[in-house]
Amino acid sequence: MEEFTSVFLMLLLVASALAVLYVRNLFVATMLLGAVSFIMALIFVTLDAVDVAFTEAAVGAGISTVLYLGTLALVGPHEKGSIKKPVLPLLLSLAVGGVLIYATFEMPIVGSPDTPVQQSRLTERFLVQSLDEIAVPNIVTSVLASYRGFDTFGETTVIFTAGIAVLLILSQVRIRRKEDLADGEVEDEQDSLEAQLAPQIKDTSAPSASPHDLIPHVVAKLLIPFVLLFGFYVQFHGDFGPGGGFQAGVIFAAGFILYSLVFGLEFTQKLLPLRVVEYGLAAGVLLYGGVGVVSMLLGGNFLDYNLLSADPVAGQHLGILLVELGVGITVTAAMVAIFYGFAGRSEVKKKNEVEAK
Amino acid sequence: MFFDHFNYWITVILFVIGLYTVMSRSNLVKKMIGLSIFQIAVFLLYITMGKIEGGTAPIIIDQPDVIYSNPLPHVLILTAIVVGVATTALGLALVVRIKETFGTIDEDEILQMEETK
Amino acid sequence: MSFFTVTAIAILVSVALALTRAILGPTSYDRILAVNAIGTKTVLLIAVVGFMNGRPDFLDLAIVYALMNFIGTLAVLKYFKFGSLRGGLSRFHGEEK
Amino acid sequence: MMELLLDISTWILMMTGCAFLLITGVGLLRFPDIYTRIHAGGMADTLATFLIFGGLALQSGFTLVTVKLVFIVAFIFITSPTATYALAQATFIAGLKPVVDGFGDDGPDENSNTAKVKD
Repeated sequence: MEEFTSVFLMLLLVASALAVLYVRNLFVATMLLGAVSFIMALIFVTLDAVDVAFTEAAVGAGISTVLYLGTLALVGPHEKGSIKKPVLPLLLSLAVGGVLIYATFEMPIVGSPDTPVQQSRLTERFLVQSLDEIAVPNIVTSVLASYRGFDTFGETTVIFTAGIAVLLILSQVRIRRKEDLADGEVEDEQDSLEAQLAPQIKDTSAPSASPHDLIPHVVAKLLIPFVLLFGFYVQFHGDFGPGGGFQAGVIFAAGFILYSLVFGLEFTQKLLPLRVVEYGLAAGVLLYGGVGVVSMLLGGNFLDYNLLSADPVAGQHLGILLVELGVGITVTAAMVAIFYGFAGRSEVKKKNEVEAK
Repeated sequence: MFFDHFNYWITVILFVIGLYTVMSRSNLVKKMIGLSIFQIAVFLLYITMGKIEGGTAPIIIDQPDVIYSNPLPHVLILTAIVVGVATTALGLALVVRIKETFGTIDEDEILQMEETK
Repeated sequence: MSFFTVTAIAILVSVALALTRAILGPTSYDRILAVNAIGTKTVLLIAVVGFMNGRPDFLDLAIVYALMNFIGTLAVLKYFKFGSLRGGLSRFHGEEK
Repeated sequence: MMELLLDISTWILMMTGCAFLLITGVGLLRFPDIYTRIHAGGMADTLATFLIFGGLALQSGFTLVTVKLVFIVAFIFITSPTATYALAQATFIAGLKPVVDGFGDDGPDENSNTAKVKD
């Protein structure tokens, strides 16, 4: 039965991927990519990768869709027909595909227990010895945060860098500042920008402006505390079930994005200013690195959690908790920063257009 | 058996779809979407390798003789997904700036502009 | 054949039908509706597959799916109404043409 | 005896749920316009979810799993109608008119409206 489910889902996956390729409207492609992501996560569940499915659900179907929409709002959803003939790419990709299909026959049978992956000494170590060494039921968490702590530190840094880079590329207020510096103080400038935009916002953003939108407002108000609470649950329950810093960070960011979608970016940025997000980005990486440095100061190697407490296992638990917290903070901040970058850009664009006129 | 290598074939098909999208479409956002499909193909390949027949998710339960799937590919892909969305965001941010600079996100048109300059 | 199997098959068929609608269109709203429906059915399938494999403690996943489905749908609708993700949901009086 | 009773009620609940799911699927595919499709997709989805999760809850008994199931059902009961409502409202504002067979004769006008939002 499981095999049937998985095969059926994969056929659906290919169908929707082909549809993504075929459609010309980029918005539709984005929607279908969301469907691809949902189906993909289902396949992950049938292949026993619950943690991965968790992440894919949160990232692929939620954040990724929002990001693509934010981009399409700025660049327009229409794809022009290509000038060049697509024959050569088609032939090339089919050739690559043919070679790869030929290669798959040399691959071990799916699910067989004697593949190099399953026979590796590492697998034995993770599945059997980690219970004594780390004693965390969710092995994915113990591998992620402890055995492969260096790697995860690197990944966290990549996310940090991407967040900073998106903020730099799509910076909102700073561009204005340089232009306006000539005739005013920096402080006033930011206010004046808000003041310019305020009239449009103030008279329409009150909930009474449209009684029809009362329902999303009320529902969002009701939901957001629970979303954040669920984020905490995922963050701190990651040792025992699917979850952890990466997933919790994305869920937290999703809570703020939901708030922003319903109530507007201004209010969200009042609640969680860009400055706080920037500090959060750095704080998470610092916390992660700090744990490593502390364990070095205690006389061990970088990220050697055993020394953090008198009992090695308790030390591992403390280390994993702190490290996951660092990951969670960085991911939250990075996702919110990226969202701010894309959603806030339209304001810059609008203002540029007004100036052009 | 027909389904022995089925997962790998699906991986290859997704891979080809992604590759073709990236190569044949000149719209930059569409190229990013193609890259996303590419990514998904790689994810599927890794997770398939970790799967073991009759296994269950690698979260320890108190039962005798449980087979667990391999957790290592899960860890690799878990981080790869989040990093993937961060880098996708970076690419999309660049696309937005290209649109603002050139007024178009069509690769061919941008190349023409560059030539005529 | 257990009820989990039958339910799983029914859900799969239903997902396939919804996916057909998502691919066919014709308007974008049809696609939004179809993708939203796929999301809800994903939640169901996760729960049923969890029970089928005897590990029903993975229901946290289903909560995330439901949440992301909701956020995704709201984002799409907002994009459709205003063409941007910036303002609040009630701003359409100021922006509508 | 108790087991059998639980199993039978689970069968009934889940099969009713499956029936509603399939009706949803067919409705999504076969109904003529967006509003009827919203009706099919939105309403039957919530009901089917409730029935199937009810069946699952009967199987899991009084455990944490049941609590989670209740949470998910409550969540879907709040969010799914909201999303459906927002979708219907957005569709209406965008100017799509429902297909009304035999009521009024604005057929061509409605077609042109649909064409406008077509991609």
